[in-house]
Amino acid sequence: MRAEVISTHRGGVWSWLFQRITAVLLIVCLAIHLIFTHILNIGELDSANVAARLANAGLTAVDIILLAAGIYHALNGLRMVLMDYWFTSRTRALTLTIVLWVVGLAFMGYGTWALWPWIS
Amino acid sequence: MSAKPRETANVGAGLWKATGMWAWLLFRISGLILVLYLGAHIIVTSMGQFDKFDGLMEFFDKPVMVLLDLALVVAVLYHALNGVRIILMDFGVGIQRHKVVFWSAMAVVVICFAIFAWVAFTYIITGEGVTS
Amino acid sequence: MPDIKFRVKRQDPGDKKNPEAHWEEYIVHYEGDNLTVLEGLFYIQEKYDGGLSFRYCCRASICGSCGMYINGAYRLACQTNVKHLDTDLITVAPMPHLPLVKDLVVDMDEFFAKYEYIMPWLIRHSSDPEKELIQSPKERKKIDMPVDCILCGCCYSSCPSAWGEDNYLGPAALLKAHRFEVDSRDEGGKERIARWNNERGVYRCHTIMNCVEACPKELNPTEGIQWLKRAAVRRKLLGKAK
Amino acid sequence: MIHHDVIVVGGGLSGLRAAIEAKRAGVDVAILSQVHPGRSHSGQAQGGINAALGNHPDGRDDNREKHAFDTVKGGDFLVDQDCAVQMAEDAPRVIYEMDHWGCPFSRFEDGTIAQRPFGGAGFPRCCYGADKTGHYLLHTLVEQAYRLQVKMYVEQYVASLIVHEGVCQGVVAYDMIRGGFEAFTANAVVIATGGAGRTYSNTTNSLISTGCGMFMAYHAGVPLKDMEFVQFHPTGLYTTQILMTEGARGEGGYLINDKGERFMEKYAPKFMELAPRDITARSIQIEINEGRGIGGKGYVHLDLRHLGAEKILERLPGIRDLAIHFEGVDPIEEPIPVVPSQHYWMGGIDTDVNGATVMPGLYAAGECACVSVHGANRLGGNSLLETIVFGRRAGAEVVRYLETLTDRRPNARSAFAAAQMMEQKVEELGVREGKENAYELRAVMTEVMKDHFFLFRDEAAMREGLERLLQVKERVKNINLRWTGSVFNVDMIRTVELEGMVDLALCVAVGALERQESRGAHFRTDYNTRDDLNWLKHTLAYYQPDAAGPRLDSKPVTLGHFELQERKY
Ligand SMILES: Cc1cc2nc3c(=O)[nH]c(=O)nc-3n(C[C@H](O)[C@H](O)[C@H](O)COP(=O)(O)OP(=O)(O)OC[C@H]3O[C@@H](n4cnc5c(N)ncnc54)[C@H](O)[C@@H]3O)c2cc1C
Ligand code: HEM
Ligand code: SF4
Ligand code: F3S
Ligand code: FES
Repeated sequence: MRAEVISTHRGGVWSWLFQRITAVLLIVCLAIHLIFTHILNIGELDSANVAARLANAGLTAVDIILLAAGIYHALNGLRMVLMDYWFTSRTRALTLTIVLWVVGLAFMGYGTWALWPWIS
Repeated sequence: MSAKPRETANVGAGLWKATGMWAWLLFRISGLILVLYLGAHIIVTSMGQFDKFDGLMEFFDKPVMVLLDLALVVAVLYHALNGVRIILMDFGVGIQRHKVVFWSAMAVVVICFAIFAWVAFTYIITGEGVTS
Repeated sequence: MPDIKFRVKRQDPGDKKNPEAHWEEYIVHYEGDNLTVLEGLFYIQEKYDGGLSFRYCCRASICGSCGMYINGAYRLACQTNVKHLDTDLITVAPMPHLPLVKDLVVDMDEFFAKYEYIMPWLIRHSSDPEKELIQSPKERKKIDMPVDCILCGCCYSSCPSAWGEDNYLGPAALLKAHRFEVDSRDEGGKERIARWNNERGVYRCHTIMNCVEACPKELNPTEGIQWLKRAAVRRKLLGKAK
Repeated sequence: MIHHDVIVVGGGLSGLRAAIEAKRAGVDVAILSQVHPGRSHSGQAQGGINAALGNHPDGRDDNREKHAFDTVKGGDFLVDQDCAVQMAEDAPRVIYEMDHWGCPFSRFEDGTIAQRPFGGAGFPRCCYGADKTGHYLLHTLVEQAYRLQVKMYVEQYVASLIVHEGVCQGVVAYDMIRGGFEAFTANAVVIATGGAGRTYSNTTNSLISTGCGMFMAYHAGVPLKDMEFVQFHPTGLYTTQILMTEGARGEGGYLINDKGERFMEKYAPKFMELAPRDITARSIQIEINEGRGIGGKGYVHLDLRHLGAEKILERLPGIRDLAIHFEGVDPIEEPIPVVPSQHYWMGGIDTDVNGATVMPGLYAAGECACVSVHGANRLGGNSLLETIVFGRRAGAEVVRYLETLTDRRPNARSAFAAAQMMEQKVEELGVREGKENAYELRAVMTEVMKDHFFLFRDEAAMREGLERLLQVKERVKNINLRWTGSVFNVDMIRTVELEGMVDLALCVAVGALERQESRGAHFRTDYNTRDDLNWLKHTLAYYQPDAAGPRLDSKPVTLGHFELQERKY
């Protein structure tokens, strides 16, 4: 019976929960980010402008949270989608998860590195 | 017979006519678009490291790009508000009347989008931001 | 008295000569002002084609045999009065996205395998009292909705998460899990939770709501599934079983 | 060929309960059922199941003795009293067991199982789960069967018994999903295939209640008991005969005629609407026959409106749905048009109190069996009880029987031959030259039963009916099968069934003609009183392969617990 395939899967509550938590973080931080970066500064985005904004510690924190939450949410979301289609078995799902974690951490590092010169 | 013509069994909407189905499909698509965008966004932002940032920004300030930006805003808004609906349902809110909640969320999408569009078109037409 | 046209999707995969799906049309004649789709199918079987296969049993919308895709929606054939479809063309197809046996009969083996998999029975560890287990009306009310499920499979067929080669447990099985998890008499939290609290269980539900739309008993499997998700979180964070 | 120690035919309440009992004793048991067990006819039962639990405030004085007495009196004293006592005795225990297994009974405020008044009972003793009691009970047992890993062969239509030297050794079944006949051998077979309501055209029964088990046993030489006693329920929906449970009256519903009278006053002043079913059904029919049906038509009203929306929604939600979907009437706003309809088969395979038949290795339980706890008229809520009590007893008895066996190897040759015979039979049906149409004949038969063997019976009408049935039996031989495909051949099943159903109909007809008295559900206008001197006995019908009808015999009724008395309500 194919139903038995399911029995190899365990857990999932954390990824589900963090998807929600990051979503809530995202909606708050994204609103701030969009308003400050895009609405208020439309057409005037340049490095000076961004630097000025990021000099504000609060807004920097927002961007860092945004980065972390965004990456987690995006990649976990991607994982959820992919697990519906091909990554159904336990082994495939596990491989996918590991790969995505690596990609995620890499992006996180890269993104922080990218933000660094603005902040310092 | 005293029988009044009456709606019988639950005559659900059927597969491709159901609101929830489209809501989910669009949600999934918008999510994927956002994933791609996020990747691009991080890379673009990192250009600050290579002193290409301002050049890129000028490129993005072109009206065409602003229109594309608007499309992105739709995706974000849709995803965000439908996401809120989903989180509400996770708390057990609105499961009985998910369609009502969905359309309310869509109304918020439209309102937010109108604001964004106003800002954007002001810029496209006048070349200036609303705040400046 | 009135005539009505039935368009029925026919397919006999075992028929060497014509294994493909095709539509056939029949005129069904009836008297009085009531004809259910199931009666129409019997009429076709009796008058035109004895080879038409479909499931039936109670003809009173309680056994769950006759779930079909009628005029583009999930319905129980026995519960659907043609008069209420407001059309003179009735299209009848088997429930989509399930393996076909013949004509309107689909293979439900996997549906029941998944049902069995989530341990749909009351699990008890303490010894039973001499009399009944006390359950207040308030506690009983919590299972009002899920106990009415007739296992017709409409929701399972309608759920995109369960389509294809996916092993998603599906709304019906999860609703059953909910039915027992909320039952005040059940003590099986520990055993059962691993069955549904996983990536092929509740987390594969993306709250698409097709199941709610499809259920001919007007149940709400999503409500049960969401309850389970919350229960899992509660258990993880607070260590509380119920 | 597949072998199991015990094969249970039928996945209704009785079959499941028997299988569970045997399985719990460690026996290898398999269920064969025409539909998934969870779809069995039992799931349609609405009202409730009787047991003297004494949970109801008005029922504190209730006890098992009184339950047994009500049963015996309700059955017009044709009940085997020791069996009725046994059933009432077992009742509370099996109900508590169902509760421990998770059956979602409705509850009283104090958390005990809720009970409601039911027809013919002196106390409110009918345990219920809203108006879907059968559905809840059935699903509970299905769940237990899954838990115990009872092997279930689903969608296997059992067509005949394998009998070797007078001992039952298995069954032959048609695999509806894969096609073809297969022999299932066993050391014991329990038949639990339910009633034969579909021999009547106006029945509340499900479409598969065709009495397969009864005629299989009958054809194998086992006698059928008390077949002339067929219960007619007072309240089936006017157009579809879908049941409106007795619980609707138990909750306080009225029966109203065209003049707006609660006419039950005339017929059962004390019990009113809650008189036993035979009496209530006849009263309704008299009203209709005398022109007091609503608008002069053939139905009366079941009025629930005064109960109020809240009570209807809580206690009778299923009834409301059925009335809306199938009759277009919302009981909260309108009265429901109802007619008496065939409902229950009191007769059946003759068994003892443990489900054993005269044939070694063959057992029966549930509606297809006649232990005789219902006698001439079953009380509402007693048949669900019967299925569980006697299913359990049959399961236990089978285990005892297996222990007595020394040779456990069934005869393979007999089994093979039996399967081959079925195959040939169907093949022959397909190539037969006949021009009769199975559906037409079925319609004729069911109409005859409705017209001639319904609530009121008399010699002349029944003779005519019998004549017509014999004609049908003759014509059945010329049926040819129109579709011979192997997978899910409903056409074939319905054709094969018909032959047996005609035999059952003949048992009813012959038995009813023979019994010159009125007792319970069997009411003759030409002999309208009970005659204990000549007729306080069970009828037995034996199959005669060479004759059209059955050979009748009789058997005494077991008395000894309760005095005979006139039946007044
Ligand atoms: C509408 C309605 C309401 C009722 N309400 C009540 C009530 O409130 N209270 C009460 O006490 N009683 C009630 N009854 C009566 C009661 O439901 C039945 O008597 C009882 O359910 C019979 O159960 P069973 O197990 O004997 O058979 P069933 O439930 O009829 O089961 C028969 C089983 O046998 C199988 N089967 C049949 N033929 C074959 C074959 N040839 N091969 C393989 N399998 C076969 C079927 O698939 C099925 O699984 C009601 C009956 C009806 C019709
Ligand atoms: C703005 C606030 C956001 C909210 C409230 C939000 C909310 C959610 C929620 C609740 C889910 C889970 C859906 C489920 O479990 O079925 C989800 C999934 C997802 N999100 Fe977001 N999200 C937001 C922003 C984003 C962003 C910025 C991205 C991309 C970078 C993104 C990408 C995704 C993806 C790919 C999925 C998976 C979609 C699917 O399974 O169909 N989301 N989102
Ligand atoms: S939840 Fe509804 S649709 Fe799904 S199996 Fe149960 S009754 Fe059918
Ligand atoms: S359709 Fe499927 S995804 Fe969830 S809400 Fe229903 S189970
Ligand atoms: S035949 Fe039972 S639900 Fe339709």
